[in-house]
Amino acid sequence: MTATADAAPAQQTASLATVGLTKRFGGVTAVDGASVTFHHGKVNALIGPNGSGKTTFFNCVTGMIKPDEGTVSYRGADITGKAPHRIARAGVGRSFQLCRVFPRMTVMENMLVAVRSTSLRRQLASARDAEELDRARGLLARVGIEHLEHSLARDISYGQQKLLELAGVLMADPETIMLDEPAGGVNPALIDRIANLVRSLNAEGKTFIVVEHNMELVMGLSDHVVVFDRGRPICEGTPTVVQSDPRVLEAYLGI
Amino acid sequence: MPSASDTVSTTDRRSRGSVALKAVGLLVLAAAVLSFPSVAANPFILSVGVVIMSYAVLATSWNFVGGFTGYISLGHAAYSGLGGYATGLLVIHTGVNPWLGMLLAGLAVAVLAVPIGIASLRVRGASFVIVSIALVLILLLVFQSWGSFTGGSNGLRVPRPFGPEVLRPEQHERFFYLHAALLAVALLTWWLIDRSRFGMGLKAIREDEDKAQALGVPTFTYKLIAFVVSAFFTALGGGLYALWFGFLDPIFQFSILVGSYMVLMSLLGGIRSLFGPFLGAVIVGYAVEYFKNQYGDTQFHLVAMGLLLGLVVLFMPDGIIPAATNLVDRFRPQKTSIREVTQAELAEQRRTAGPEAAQADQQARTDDGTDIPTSDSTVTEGARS
Amino acid sequence: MSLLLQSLVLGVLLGGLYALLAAGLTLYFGVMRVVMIAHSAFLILAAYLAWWFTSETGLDPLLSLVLTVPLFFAMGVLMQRVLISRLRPATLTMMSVLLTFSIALVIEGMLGFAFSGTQRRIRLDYGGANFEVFGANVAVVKLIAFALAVVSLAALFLLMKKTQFGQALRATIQHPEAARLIGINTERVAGYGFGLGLATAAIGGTALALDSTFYPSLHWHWIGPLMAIIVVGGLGSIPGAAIAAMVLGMGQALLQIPLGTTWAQTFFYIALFATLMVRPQGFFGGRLAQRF
Amino acid sequence: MKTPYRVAGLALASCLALTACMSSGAGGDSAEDGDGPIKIGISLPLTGDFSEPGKGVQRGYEAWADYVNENGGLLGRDVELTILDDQSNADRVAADYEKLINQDGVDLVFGPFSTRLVVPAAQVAQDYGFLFVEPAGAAEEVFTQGFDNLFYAAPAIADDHYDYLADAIEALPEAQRPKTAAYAAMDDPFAMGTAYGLKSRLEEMGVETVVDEVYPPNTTDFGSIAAKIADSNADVVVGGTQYQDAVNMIVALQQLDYQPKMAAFSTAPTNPEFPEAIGSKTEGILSPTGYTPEADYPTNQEFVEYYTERNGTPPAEDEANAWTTGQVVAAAVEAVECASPDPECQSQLIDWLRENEVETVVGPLTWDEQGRPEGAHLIQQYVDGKIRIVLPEEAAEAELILEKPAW
Repeated sequence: MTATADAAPAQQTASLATVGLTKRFGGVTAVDGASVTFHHGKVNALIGPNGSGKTTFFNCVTGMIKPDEGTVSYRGADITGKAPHRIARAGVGRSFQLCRVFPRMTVMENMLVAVRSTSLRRQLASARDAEELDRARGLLARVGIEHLEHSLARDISYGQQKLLELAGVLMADPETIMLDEPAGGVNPALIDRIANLVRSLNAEGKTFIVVEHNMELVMGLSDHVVVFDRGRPICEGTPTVVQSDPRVLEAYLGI
Repeated sequence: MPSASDTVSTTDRRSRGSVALKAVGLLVLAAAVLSFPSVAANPFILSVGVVIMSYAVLATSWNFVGGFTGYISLGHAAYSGLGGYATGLLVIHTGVNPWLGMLLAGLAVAVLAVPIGIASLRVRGASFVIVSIALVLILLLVFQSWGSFTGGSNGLRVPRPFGPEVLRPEQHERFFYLHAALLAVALLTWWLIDRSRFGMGLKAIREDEDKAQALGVPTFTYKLIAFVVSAFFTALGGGLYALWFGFLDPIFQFSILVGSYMVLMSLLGGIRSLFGPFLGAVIVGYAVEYFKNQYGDTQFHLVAMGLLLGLVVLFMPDGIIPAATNLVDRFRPQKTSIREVTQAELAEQRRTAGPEAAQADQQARTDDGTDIPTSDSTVTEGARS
Repeated sequence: MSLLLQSLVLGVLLGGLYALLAAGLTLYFGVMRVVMIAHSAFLILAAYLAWWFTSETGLDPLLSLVLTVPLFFAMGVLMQRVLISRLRPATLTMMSVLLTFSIALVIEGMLGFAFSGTQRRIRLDYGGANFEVFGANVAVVKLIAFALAVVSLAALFLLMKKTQFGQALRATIQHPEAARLIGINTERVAGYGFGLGLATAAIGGTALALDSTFYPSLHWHWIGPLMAIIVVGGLGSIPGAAIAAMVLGMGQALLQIPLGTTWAQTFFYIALFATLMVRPQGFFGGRLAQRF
Repeated sequence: MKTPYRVAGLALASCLALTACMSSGAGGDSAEDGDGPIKIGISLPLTGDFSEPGKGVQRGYEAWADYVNENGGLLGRDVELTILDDQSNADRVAADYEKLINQDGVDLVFGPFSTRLVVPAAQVAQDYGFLFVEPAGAAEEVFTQGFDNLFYAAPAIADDHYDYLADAIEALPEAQRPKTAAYAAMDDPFAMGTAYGLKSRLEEMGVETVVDEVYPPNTTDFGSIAAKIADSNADVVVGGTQYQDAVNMIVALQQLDYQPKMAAFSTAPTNPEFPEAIGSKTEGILSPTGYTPEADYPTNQEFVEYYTERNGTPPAEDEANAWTTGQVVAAAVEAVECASPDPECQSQLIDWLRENEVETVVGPLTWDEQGRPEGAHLIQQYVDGKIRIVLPEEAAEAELILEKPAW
């Protein structure tokens, strides 16, 4: 991974960071005092066995769920408990586990949902202005589904929906993109394609935080890996460091 | 489908053709509506026309919230009733010009809709429906009991906006055009929202609220605005009806059945279509008259309405217009088909777009086969790793 | 003072009936995320069946429960299987409202068709019977209705707490996906949950028929207060619904003294609005309301 | 969204065509009348909340039409009723009269049932210049709306229903008069009118009002209202009731062991099912009525005989009011010798009724400027298990019981 030269100093600064984040559901503590820092300008990965609280953590960070304790900050600003759309407009885009698109809207309409500015005039103007359409077509072309522009999102294949979701997130022009299991349920060829997209976007300065199960993908893609178990990080570092950590093996193999 | 080389111009050609088509369609529709009073055989038919236009206004107004956001309100009679009463009371107590009174009433109801919207839209789904029904019931109680102000169960006579020299058939005709004008304004507003970014956000809320919010859509604010706009137009519709009908009785104004008619009409015509509620209003309004003629003095109309609503919900939740559109499209050359772009064209396109995309193209074709259910049904974690 | 006591007694008796009916309504929501508008229409249907049973056989209306409870249970299971489960999950909450609304209309229309719009009342020999407790009169019929409600609620509670089916039901209410993962057939549980809900409507309707008149369109006046109760109690929470029902029922009875009947009825709706403004997840209930 | 315009347009066009067809058959053929039947248009609540009394009115109208036709018709022509169902809905009732007048081309209209429906219906009739005689809009509010075509075909408006009872109480020595009274009335113009009419009379006499409750028409639980009345222990209880609310209230009062000295309820006690419904504890209950089959007005006996033979049961108040409506309109028609929608004819009918007295089954009727009848209701009471007329004395079948036995 080569970041652009001028982004180099920023690589050491925090992107999203949590301190003591905790979320309980009834008697179950899904996230248990997690303090995690993701690095700006890098591809960060969050891994962990099933039920280790990754998705809950993810949802707390993006504002979908209100954490019970702890703080979340983005680029130094506190965003704990803020509404998802505020976090989104602060520059954090996200995809969903199992991929969510707007099924009865066309691919192009899916692209036009993202809100970059809430100025009244902009909101009341036509959604289909030329500039916006061009941007959308450019992004669709980049993920390789521009030929589906007029199809309903529910009519395209699952893989294409995944690509559409990513392109839709990019429409908001986020500086940080959180992907929840981008490789889940798709074939190996598409995984490669998504990996390539992540790499090239990262090269343009986008920060990534990827929750993933697919070890191969994670190890090949990430600069920084955080391993989750029982609702908290147990280890972090470069892929090589993490791979050789005994705690990780224990957590994964249940020894 | 635009080919790779002239995307912009083909799109233009397509839209120009469709604009012309739409313009003709719109003119025909407008002509049909405007000529109705002269076609109507007698004042009764004309009065049925007024009622249907009133239904159309109410259903279209309902559709600002129901169609855009997918939040089903069973209690929109609350806003039409409030609009009617507010208009009547303003005219009676302040002597204000009736048309101004109607507008003021609409604004007042819109203001009132803000706290109601906040209470009912803060939580998703079920609470909204519950509040919508509760609101009708509470307003019925209040307007019935507060006799000194609202006329209570005696009802409220609303003075006529036109003098006694304007005979009843003439009144019907004027109110038919007034309703048509209000409908046109509501439709225009709906259309403007539909094409705006705001509208895109609302439709995204209807499809997947979490996802919309994650893309930066301020969902609560958007829903609230749509709701207030809807209440405003519904109140205007109620006010106009009150001025025409001239008598308000709380039992019939704040009736859940009236609200459910709005839902049935919109749903039947198609809540995602501009003219869906209008079409639904025409069909239901006509059917109501027909059933009453045929099955006169039985409770059959309730059963019929219940069955119709149930069937629409189960088998045609998108309504007639989308269903008909699909049918029409099927008999047409498949101009919007995905397949029309040849592989050669695509490859060409990709080459110009860069090596990364070309590579992606290969995979796009391979993964066309992967067909994982895309509904919100839950695939559990076990499938991976 | 005696008026206060009398109103309190009436409020408790009324609250018990509300509790039973609201328990059913909140149960549907729990297992299916369905707002069952037709609940009170079934209530009136049960009342009519009890009346019809009594006028045909001359037997006590309470005996009609032997027939109506299993019948309603079966109807509930059938309704869930045949109708509700057809709806797309994404739009389930909204579309189920419309579907159950249409069922309510059909029931109302059919009742009007079969029994006309005339108000009916079961005439009981013990209809006016009463006894005195600490200066307050307790009507025998109201006490019977209350006892029915208490017994049914207790049975429901035991079923939920002690049986395997009850555990499956609770698991489905709390976390349907997790319940599926541990091997619970949530579809079937939801069907039975629906059946149970309708069975409470059968009991509630019979209890209602003991001491008041009913007519086909009466259900509209029940559904409002019942929905207010389940929101205040927290959607999906049966104990919450029961407690809220008691509190609101007694509140209504007491408020009637200074405010009169009409304004006292608005109490339910004011409680509903206040709950949604202050604590949308309800006062006694779970976290379900947050998301639905 | 490409085709909706055309779809909607097409649908609208086809509807227009259908409408045109629907309307072409009927309508507008009343101009050349003279020998055809006289068509009378009526809208009644045959379904919905008012369907029970609505059907009673329907039976009365139909019996009247049959009777007229069997006896030579009106102006030598048969009468033909067109009865539409308004579903107890105010919007519908207006549409019905609109249809009757414009499309069905009726010559005359008769009124619907219930105050709630009379006002919107009367408006339509007034706008088309039709005479509007109605059998059931008794509330004072009906007559203050400025209608100049409206006549109520019954002896008295709601507020005056208890006049004879009030007179009787006033005639008592001071010491024997009741001291306190409790009122509970349904929130309905008619029901409230009756109770408040008596209330204002009693208050003038110095009877203290200790409870004054108004309940919504949908109320079925009367526990709390009964608790208030019982707690007040009022000497008199007055119910402004329709039917079932009276039954529910009486049972609730019995449940609380409240024993008033006098109990008066409107409408319900005159219903034949009433004693059955409250378990025969009816003794002493008072009720005003505008009609009794026993009355010896000239045409009444014939009405009762004809009706009983036709329907198997003697007529009740609703049937009688419908019949009375027919009699009133018929009298006007015979007098001015016209029956057509022509405004000239209709205004002659209206003018004639303003000036003249009509002999009916509920007694001779005259009206004031607003159409209020200027008579009074009889007072009935359950005496020895049967409902009897007790006031006024000249019509009494039994003696008024002043001290109501326990129920």
